[in-house]
Amino acid sequence: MPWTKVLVEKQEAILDEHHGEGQRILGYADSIREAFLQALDNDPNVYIMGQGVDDPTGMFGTTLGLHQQFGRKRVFDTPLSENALMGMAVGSAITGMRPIYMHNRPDFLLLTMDQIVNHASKWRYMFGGHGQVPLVIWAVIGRGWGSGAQHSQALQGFFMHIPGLRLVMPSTAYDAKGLLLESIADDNPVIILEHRWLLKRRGYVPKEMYRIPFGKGIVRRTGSHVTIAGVSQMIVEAQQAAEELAKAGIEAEVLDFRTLKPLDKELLFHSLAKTGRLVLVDNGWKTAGITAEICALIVEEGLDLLRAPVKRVTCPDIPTPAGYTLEAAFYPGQKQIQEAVQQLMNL
Amino acid sequence: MPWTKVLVEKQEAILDEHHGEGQRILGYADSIREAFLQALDNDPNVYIMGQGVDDPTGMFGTTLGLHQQFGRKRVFDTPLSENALMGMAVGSAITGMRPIYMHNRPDFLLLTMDQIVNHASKWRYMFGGHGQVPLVIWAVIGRGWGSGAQHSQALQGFFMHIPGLRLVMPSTAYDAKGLLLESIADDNPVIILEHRWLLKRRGYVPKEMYRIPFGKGIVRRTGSHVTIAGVSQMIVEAQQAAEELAKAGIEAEVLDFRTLKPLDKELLFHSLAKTGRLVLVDNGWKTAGITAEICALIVEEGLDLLRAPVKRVTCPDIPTPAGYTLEAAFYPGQKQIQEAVQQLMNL
Amino acid sequence: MRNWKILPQHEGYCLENVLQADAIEMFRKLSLIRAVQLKIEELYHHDEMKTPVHLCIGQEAIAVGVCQALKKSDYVFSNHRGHGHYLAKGGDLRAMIAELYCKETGCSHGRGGSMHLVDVDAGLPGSSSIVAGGIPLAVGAAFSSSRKETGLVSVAFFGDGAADEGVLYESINFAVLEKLPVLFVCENNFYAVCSPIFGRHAHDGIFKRFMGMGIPCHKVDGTNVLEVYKLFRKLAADARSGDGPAFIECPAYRWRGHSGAGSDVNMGYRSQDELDLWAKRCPVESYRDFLLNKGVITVTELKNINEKVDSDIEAAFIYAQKSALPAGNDLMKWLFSYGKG
Amino acid sequence: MRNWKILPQHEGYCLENVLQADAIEMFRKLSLIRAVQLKIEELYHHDEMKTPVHLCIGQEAIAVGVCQALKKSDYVFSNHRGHGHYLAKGGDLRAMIAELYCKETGCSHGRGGSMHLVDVDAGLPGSSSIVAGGIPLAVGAAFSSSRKETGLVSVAFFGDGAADEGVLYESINFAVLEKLPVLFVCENNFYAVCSPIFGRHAHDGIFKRFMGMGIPCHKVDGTNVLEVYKLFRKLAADARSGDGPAFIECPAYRWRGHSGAGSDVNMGYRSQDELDLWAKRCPVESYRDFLLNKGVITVTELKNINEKVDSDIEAAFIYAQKSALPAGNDLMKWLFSYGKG
Ligand SMILES: Cc1ncc(C[n+]2csc(CCOP(=O)(O)OP(=O)(O)O)c2C)c(N)n1
Ligand SMILES: Cc1ncc(C[n+]2csc(CCOP(=O)(O)OP(=O)(O)O)c2C)c(N)n1
Ligand SMILES: [Mg+2]
Ligand SMILES: [Mg+2]
Repeated sequence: MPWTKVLVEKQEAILDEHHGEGQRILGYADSIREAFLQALDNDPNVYIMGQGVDDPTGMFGTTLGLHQQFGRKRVFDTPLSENALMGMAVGSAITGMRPIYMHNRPDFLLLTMDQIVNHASKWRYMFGGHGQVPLVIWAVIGRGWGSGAQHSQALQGFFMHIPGLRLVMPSTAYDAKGLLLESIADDNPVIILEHRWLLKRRGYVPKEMYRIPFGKGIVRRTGSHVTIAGVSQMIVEAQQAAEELAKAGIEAEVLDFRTLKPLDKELLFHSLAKTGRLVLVDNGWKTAGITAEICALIVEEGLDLLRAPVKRVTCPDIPTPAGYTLEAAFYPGQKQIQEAVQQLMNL
Repeated sequence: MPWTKVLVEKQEAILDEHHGEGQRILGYADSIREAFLQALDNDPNVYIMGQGVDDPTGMFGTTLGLHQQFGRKRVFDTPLSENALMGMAVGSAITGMRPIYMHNRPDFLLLTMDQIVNHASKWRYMFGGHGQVPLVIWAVIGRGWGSGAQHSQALQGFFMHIPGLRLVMPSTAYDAKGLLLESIADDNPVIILEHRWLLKRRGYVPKEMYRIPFGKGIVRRTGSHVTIAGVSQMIVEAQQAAEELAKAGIEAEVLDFRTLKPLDKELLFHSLAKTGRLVLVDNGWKTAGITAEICALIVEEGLDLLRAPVKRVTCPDIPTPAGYTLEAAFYPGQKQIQEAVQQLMNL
Repeated sequence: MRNWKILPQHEGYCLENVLQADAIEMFRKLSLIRAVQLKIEELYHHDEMKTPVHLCIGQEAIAVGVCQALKKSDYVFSNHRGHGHYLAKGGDLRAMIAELYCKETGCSHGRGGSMHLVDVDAGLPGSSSIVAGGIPLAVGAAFSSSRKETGLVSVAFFGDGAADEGVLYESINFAVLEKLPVLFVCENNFYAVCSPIFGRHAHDGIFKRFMGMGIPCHKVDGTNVLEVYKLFRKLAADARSGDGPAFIECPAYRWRGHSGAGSDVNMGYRSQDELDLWAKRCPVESYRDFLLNKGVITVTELKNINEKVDSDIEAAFIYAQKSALPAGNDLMKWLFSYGKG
Repeated sequence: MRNWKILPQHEGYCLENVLQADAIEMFRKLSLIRAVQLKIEELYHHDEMKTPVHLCIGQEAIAVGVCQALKKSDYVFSNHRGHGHYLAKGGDLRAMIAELYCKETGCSHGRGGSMHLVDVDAGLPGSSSIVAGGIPLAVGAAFSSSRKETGLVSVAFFGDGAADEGVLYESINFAVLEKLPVLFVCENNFYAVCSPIFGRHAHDGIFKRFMGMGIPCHKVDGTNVLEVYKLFRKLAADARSGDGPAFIECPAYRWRGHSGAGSDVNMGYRSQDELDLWAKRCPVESYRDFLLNKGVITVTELKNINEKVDSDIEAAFIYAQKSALPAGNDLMKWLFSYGKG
C-alpha cells in the first residue's frame, strides 16, 4: 500500500466519547457519506464532483457508490482543471445548483484561488445582493503521509482571511455530518477542511438529517486551570493531552470551535474568564494563521481575562518536510500541547 | 481621465520630512525606476516583465522608457497568462536569472498562487537547499479608485501566512529604492506591495545603489503615550493622525515595519515598553491578517508591556465596494486612527 | 499592425431570413448602446461617475447580434467592457447609469461599479472584471441548464486578452466533454490595454487555437450585426438542441482608449491610420445606411427610434443623478445570503 | 477503452543513424530504471520507504529516448512519476534511493521524498508534484537558456492529466511567442490516478490540441525507445538552433497502480486485458531482444550490463538503508538562501 495510507491505517479508531446507551455508532467517513446521500436525495440541485469521487476508493470512502446510486450526472469525476471547474461550480451555484467540489488535498485549491477569492467569496456583495453562491468546497488535510510540501498544506489560515467565506473544520463523526448538511444548506461558499486521521473516528451519528449551526463551538472537556482551543484533529490531540494533564492535577478545558468563520468568540471568552490561561492549537502555520486571529480578538476585547501569556502550538513556519523524522518535528500534537500547558502553569 | 487616476492626481505630493539640506529629492515612482535601472545595469540576469511594463504609462511611471534603454529582451510586456508566467519566472530564477514580475493590481496574483505558494515559496526547502528562487513579485494596491472588489485587494495578510516568502511594503521614496534593491539582490522570492498613493510622494533618495535590510523597521515619529504601527500608506495616515493628536497633547510613536516578513518584533516591543498602548493600522482585511499576527506576538511574548487593549484600524472584513460613499466607510485613515488612539487614552 | 490582417473583409449586409422586426430591433439597440456611451463620454470629465468605464464604441454589433439570437432567460456573462452586453441583453438602462454614478439605485446598489453590471431578470447573472474570470461561470450556467433541462443557452463574452488565459482552455475542454450549451464569444479588438495581440500570440487566428479540442470554431465579422446575428441564431439553436458548445471569434475595433473617455491614439501604441480604417466601418452607421437604403426603415421611423433612445437616456441620467448615494453604514450589507436552502 | 485506440502500432526498431554506443547506453538505462523499480517494489511493503512512490514501469522508453538526445547540462523538469526521468538524465542513483528512505543523504536531504527528486549537476533542477506545475518552470529554464545564450534545451515531462490544465496552454503560448528551446513531453498513459482520459477529454489525440497554436506537434510510440530517441534528437537540435518549442505526445502504459507497489487491476477501473495487451509490448524486453537479434550486443555484454546494474542498485539500497536520518532539530534548515546576489 502506498505510504500515504500506512500511517492512517495504523491509527486507532477513536470512539467518540459522547455517545449514550443504544445510540447508533457510525464511522466518520460513513457519516459524511450519509450526509451526501441524504442531501443528494433531498435536493435534485445538489451534485458532487471532484477528481476521483467515482473511483474505487471513493474519496477516502466518503463518496463510495454514490455515483452508482445517483448516476454520473450528479456524482462525477472531473478533468484536472481545477480553476475552470471551480468557476464552473460557482457559475452553476449562481444559477441554482448546489455544487459540492471535492479535493483530496487542499494544496490543489491554490490553483483555484481566482475563482474562490475573486469570484465566489465576492459575488453576492459585488452585485449588491443579486445572486448567491451555495457552494461547498471540501478538501482533506493529513499528517505523516510522507508526501512533502505540495501535498500537505493545511490552508485554514489562508481562507480565514477572506471575507465572504465560511470555514468549517469538524472533529467528530457527529459534527462531520451535521456541519456538512448545514454547509450544503447554506447559500454561501463554504470551505470544509477534513482531516485524514479523523476519517477513521467513530461516534454517535443520528440517522436523520440534522444541522449544526455555524459559529457555535463546543466544550469537549471542562476544566478550570487552562483552556486549550482549536479545531479538527488537534482537538483529539488536545483531549489526549488533557487526560494526561489531569493525572498531574491540571484540569484543562478543551474548546472545539468547529467553524473558524464564523468563530465562537463568546465560548472562548467564557472559558477564559474561568481559566485565564490559553493554549491555542492548530495544524496550520503559525504566522498570520488562525491562532493569530484568536490572539488578536483577546487583546482587543478580552485582555483582562488573561492571567498569563497565550501559547500557540502550531506547525512551524516551514513547508512540510517529507521525511518522517522531520515530520515528527513538524507536526504538533499531544506532547507539545502538554508541554505548553505545563509551561503556562509554571508562570 | 479614467476615475482610477482622478483621486490619485488630486493627492498632494507629500514631501518626505526626513531630508537634510542639499540632499537630492526624488519622486517615489522615480526612485523605483532608478532602482530598476541600476539593477538592470548592474546585473545582466535581472529582467522585468509584466502586463504593460512597456506601455506609455510605464507601470505608474516606474518602468518608463526602460524597455527602450535595455531592449525588450530585458523589459517586456506579457500575455495575460499570469500563472504560467509566474511559473516561467520561477523556472528562470531557478536557472540563474533574477526576474521581476510586475502587476498593476495584487488581485491578479490570485491566479498565480499555485506557482507562488506551491512552487516559489517551497522550492529551496523541498530540495534540501538545492536551488534558490531569486524572484521579485511587485504589485500595486490603491484606494478610492472606484474599481470594486476585484481590483482593490490588499493581500498582505495572505502572503504573510506563507513560509518561504519575503513581504515588503515601503512607505517612503527612500525606502522604496533601498528595499527594492535589497529585494532584487535577495536570493529568495520577495513580494513587494506598493501603494498607488505613495507613488506621488517625494523625498530624499541617494543616487547610488543602497539596500535597506529586511526586518528592520523604523521609528517615523517618537512619542511616549501610544504606539501606532503598520506599513505602507497607513504610515502616512498615522503620521498625520499623530500630528493632530499632538495638538491635544497626545504624543504618538509611529512605527513603520517596512517589511512584514521578516517583521521587526524588537522595534515593536521596545516602543511598547515605553508606551504600553498600541494601535495597529493596515489597509488589508482585519481577520487573520497582518495585525492579527502582531497581536499574537504580543500576547505570546510581550503581554506585560500592554497597559490597555490593542486597537486594530483596518479595512473591515468585506470585499471592496466600488461606490465612493462606501469606499469612504471602507478605507481606514487618519480619522479612524485618531479615534482609536483617543479611545485608548480614555481607558 | 505588422503583417496581421486585422480588418476583415466586409461581406455586405444581407437580410435573407431575418425578420424585419429583428432587423429594426437590432438597429435600436445599436443606437442605444452607441448613444449611451457617447453620453457617458460627454459627462465623464465631470468626475461624477467615480468608477472607471470601458467603452465598447466600435464593438456594438457583437453584443447586439449575439443577444438578438438569445431568449430573455438565456444567460450572458459579461466582462469589464460590459455596457454593450448589458444593454443588448435587455438590462435596465436606469439601473446601469445609476451604477455608474455609484448610487443605491444602481443595478449593483453602487457596490459593483461599472465593471459589475447585473440584471438577473434579463438573464445577466453578473460580470467579472478579472480577465477570463467569467468564462467558467458561463460554463457553470450551461451546466445548470443541462442538468435542470431548461434548454437555456449560456454565453461568455470576453476579449482577445482572455484568450491568453488557461482557464479558457480548461473551460472549453469541460464544455465539450459535457456537451454544454455554452457559446464562447471572443471579441477580438486586437489589444489588451496597450498590448497588441501580435505581442501576445505568435500568430493570427484565435479561433484556430481550439479546433483540435472538438469544439466547432467560427470567425465572424464583428462589425456586421446581421452576420453575427445569423451565425448565433444557428449556434444558439444547435446548443439548445444538445449539440454542445461553440467558439466564435468576432473581430472588431475599440475606438476609444482602454478605459475612460476619448481617443488614446496620442499614447502612441496604435496609429490614427489604424483607427481611421476601422472607423470607416462603423457598425452603427453602416447598418443604419443599409436599412434606409433598403427601405427597411423610413427616415421618420429612424428619427422616432433615435428620439426615444435619447429621451430614455436623458431620463436615465437624471434618475441616476438624482438617486441617493449608498449610506456608509450600509457598508456591511450583502456579504452573506441568509435564506437557508 | 471504449472506442479509443490507445495502443499504437509498433513500427519495429530501426537503428539507422543510431550509434552503437547510444543504442547500448539506452539499453543500460532501460534496464537500470526497470530494475530499480522492481527493487523498490520488492522492498516497499517493509514500510521503510515512508513516502509514496509512483512507478513508471512500462513507460521507461520515453524517459530514456528523450534523455539520450540531451546533453548533461540540458534541463529536465520532472513530475511525481519521476524515477525514470531522473535516472535517464543521469541523476545519482544512491541519492535517489536515499531520498526514498527519507535519509539525510537523499538528493533532497529527506525533505522532498519520492516526488521531489533533484540533481542539479545532472541537469535536473527539480520536480513538481503538482500536476502540470513543472511545465512553466521548464519554460523558464528555456528562457534562461535563451537570454543567456547557453544553447541549452529544456524538457518538461508530464502526464496526460497535465494536459487538462490551463497552465499548459499558457506555457505553450509563451514558449512559441518567445521561440524558447523547450520540449513539452506528454507521457500519455491514458489515466490520471483512476480517471481514464476518455472521461476527461472529449476525443482522442492530445497532440492535436495545440496544432492551432503555432507549435509543431508530434506523436511517437512511447514504448519504442529508438523512435523516441530519433525524434528527440532532431527536436533538440532544432530547439537548440533557435527553432523554438515542440509538443510531443508519447503514448505508453503504466503497468502498476498509480501509487505504491503492485498491480491495481483488482480495483476495477481498468482491465487485465488492457494491461496484457500492453505488457506484450514491454519497452525493455522487446528492445533487449532486438539488440540481441541484431547482434548489437552479445549475451555476455548483456549479462555484464545487468550485473553492473544489479550491483549498483544493491549498493545504493545498502547506502540508503545505512544512511542517517535527518535530525528533527534541523527542521528549519534551508527555508531561505542567504547568499546575496
Ligand atoms: C487576470 C487579469 N489580468 C489583468 C487584468 C487587467 N486588465 C483589465 S482589462 C485588461 C485587458 C483585457 O483585454 P481584452 O481581454 O482583450 O479585453 P478588452 O479590454 O480589449 O475589451 C487587463 C489586462 C485583469 N483585469 N485580470
Ligand atoms: C493540480 C493537481 N491536481 C491533482 C493532483 C493529484 N494527483 C496526483 S498525480 C495525479 C494524476 C496525474 O495523472 P497524469 O498527469 O496523467 O500522470 P500519471 O500519474 O498518469 O503519470 C493526480 C490527479 C495533483 N498532484 N495536482
Ligand atoms: Mg482586447
Ligand atoms: Mg496519466
